[in-house]
Order: sequence, then C-alpha cells, then structure tokens
Amino acid sequence: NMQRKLRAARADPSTRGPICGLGSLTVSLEKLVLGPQSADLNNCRGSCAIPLINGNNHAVLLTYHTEQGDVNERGPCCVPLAYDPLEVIDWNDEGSFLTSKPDMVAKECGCR
Amino acid sequence: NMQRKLRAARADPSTRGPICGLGSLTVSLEKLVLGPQSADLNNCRGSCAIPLINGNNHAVLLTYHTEQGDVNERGPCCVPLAYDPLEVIDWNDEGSFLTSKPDMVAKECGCR
Amino acid sequence: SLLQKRRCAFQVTNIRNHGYSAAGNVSGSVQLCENTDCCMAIYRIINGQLEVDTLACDRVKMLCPHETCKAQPPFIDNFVTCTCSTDLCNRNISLSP
Amino acid sequence: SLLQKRRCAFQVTNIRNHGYSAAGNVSGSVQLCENTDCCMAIYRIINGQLEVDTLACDRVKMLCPHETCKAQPPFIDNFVTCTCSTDLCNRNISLSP
Repeated sequence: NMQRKLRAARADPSTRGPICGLGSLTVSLEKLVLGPQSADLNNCRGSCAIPLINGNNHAVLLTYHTEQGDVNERGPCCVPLAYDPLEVIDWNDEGSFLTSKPDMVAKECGCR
Repeated sequence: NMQRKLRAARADPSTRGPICGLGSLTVSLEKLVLGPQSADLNNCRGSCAIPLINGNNHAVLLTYHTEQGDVNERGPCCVPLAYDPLEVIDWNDEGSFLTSKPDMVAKECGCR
Repeated sequence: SLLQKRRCAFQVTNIRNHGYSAAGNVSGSVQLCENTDCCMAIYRIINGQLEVDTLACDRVKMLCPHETCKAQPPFIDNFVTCTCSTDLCNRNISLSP
Repeated sequence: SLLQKRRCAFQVTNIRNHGYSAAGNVSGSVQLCENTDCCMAIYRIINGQLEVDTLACDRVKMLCPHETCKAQPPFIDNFVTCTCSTDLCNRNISLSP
C-alpha cells in the first residue's frame, strides 16, 4: 500500500542494472574446517530501486528518501533475508566431528 | 568460533571509519499519511569489517572472501535487523483512521 | 500551563478509529490530553464543504508550532489536517491557500 | 561402475560423530555410500605418527579428483584429510610434502 503510493509519486520508470537477487558464490573454507574445502554459500547482489524486492516499510521509505536527493545517507542494500545451514567437519581435542553450522548458505534476498 | 578463527587469520588490525550502528534519520511522510508529517525512522550506517557487528556465519565468510581480494563481490552491508512499528493516520473512503504500520523504525543493526 | 493538561475538542466520525480514546479521557466533546500539548483536526472537503473527520488530542507525534489551527497544502485526497497548541484550538480551522 | 555403489573403509573414533552413519549402510569396517562416489580419510599426527581419526563415505560434498588418497597441506591443527574415488581407496593415505 505504502509502496504503491510511492510508486505513483515517482516520475520516471527505473532503468538500472540487475535488480536484487540470489547468485552463486563459492567461498574457500580451507583454514576453517577440515571439510569441505570450499562451498557455494550464495550471495545477494543487485540494485534496490522501487519497486523493491522483498522490501518492507522502512526500506521503501529509505529508498524514497535517498532518491529525493540525500546522497550521503546509506541507501537500501540487497542482503540475505533467510539462510540454510551447511554441514561441515569441525574438530576439537577429541578429534574431528560432523556439525551443522547455521546461517551459512543464503537462500532469499531482499532490500534493507 | 568461526569468527575467532578468521580474526586470528587476519594480518592487520582494522583502522576504518565508524563501525556499523544505529543513527537518527528523519523522513518526510507528507504524501503518504495524514500524520505525522515526518518521523525519525532511524537508519543503519557504518563499516562492516571483522569483528562484524551482529554478524552471522554467512556475513563473516563473505567479509573474509571480499577482504581476500574479490572486490567485485557485494561485501557485507550494515542493515536493520529489527524494527519497531509506527502509529500513523491513514485513510480510506470512510475517512481517516489510526493504524500501526509494521517495520517502520529501525531499532537494531548488523552486517549481512 | 505546565500543570494543566491540554484540552482538545473531540469528535471521531470513522468507527474504525478506536485509537484516539487512548490519547486521554473524553468528557462529552472534550478530551484531556494524556501525553501531548497538541490538538489536531482532520477535515474533509466534500462537495466543496469542510466536514469534520476527526477532532482529538494528537496521537502520532505531530508538530504544533501554532496557537491556532492553520491547515496548509498539500492536501491529500481532499483531507485537510492541522495542529495547534492552545485549549480547544482545534474547534476552528483556517485554510491558507 | 555406474551401477555399483562406492565402498569405503569405515572407522569413526570420535563418539560425537553420529552423522557418518547416514552416509550409507555400514557392514563391519566397510561403508556402502548412499549419495557419493567419494571416500574420505581423516588422520591426526600424534607424536609424529599418523593415527586414524575418521574413515567413511564423504558427507560434506568434498571434491575427489584422485583415485588414491593423497593428503596435501595445509594441515590444520595436525589433522590430515584426503579424498579419493575408488573402492576402499581411503584405507591408505599418502602425504605429499
């Protein structure tokens, strides 16, 4: 509703680069765990312009505010909103062990 | 634990600008609601470097990855993690009415 | 004054508007404001006439720099809103063009 | 082959390590891998000797480009890990300096 009103208030349609979304990102885990050596943890990338991807009221109003000219303010950023865990091999003094690490793999993106 | 290991792996201590945190941001609501005319919705600003503010595993590994030289990847961003609602005066055909809009005021920040 | 609570004209036409009662005790058409010095008026222009939509103590942290209720554009969807800071000041509204 | 499931040597020393059983049925010291063609070995260097920590089918999506188990540095905290892609290949480990 608030987003609809703001969209109506904008003069020009957006013609920017790719909009905020999920993409692949393989990260080395070599010095952190015994395995895997690397994993695709995904990342969120892309522009946050109205209509915002998975925006909420704060993000919509922040976008509106920065688009009206406050270039020094931090504008909305495309970030993960939800994650999957990842199973890795960790270790302690007793030896290695399988463990599921939370918030490892990005699975949903949005503008915040 | 994972963050501790990464911190140990870093060579130089961080000497950047202000770290990720909550600050004031007054936004005009004039064309959106009948009242208030403006409100302090706060915003999250500042750098995300290890040790990350309110980081999670994905954010810590993403920081590590980008600090190792992948400058084209989206690095961690300081964003709101929690919000308060804000009471505003909205309207419909029957007239104006008080309503509580969710996710309006940023109240906690972190790196994502 | 500092000791007396602000008194505002009270009238709510939209039955969905329960929230204003929480702004202060209502006695007839007067509300005694609990947490604000601001009175508020919302009118609606219907067929060229100003009709009361809501009169009450301010609930949403509006500014009220003026003693009398002066409504200024922009008016959204024919709603006219003003705030003021003296007792019962929201009984009358003046429109600046 | 494409029809036969991979067989890996199986030995788990850390009692916290329940997860490896889910990688495939275990019969004695051999595991029949359910979802992978990779065998895995983790050894630990204790007093200069290689001691078995874990032998099992891979559970965590490791790469296994080699037929035999060749461990390569960096070794974390004296743990030596290798993977391989032939039956029971994780029985023996070779260290490259």
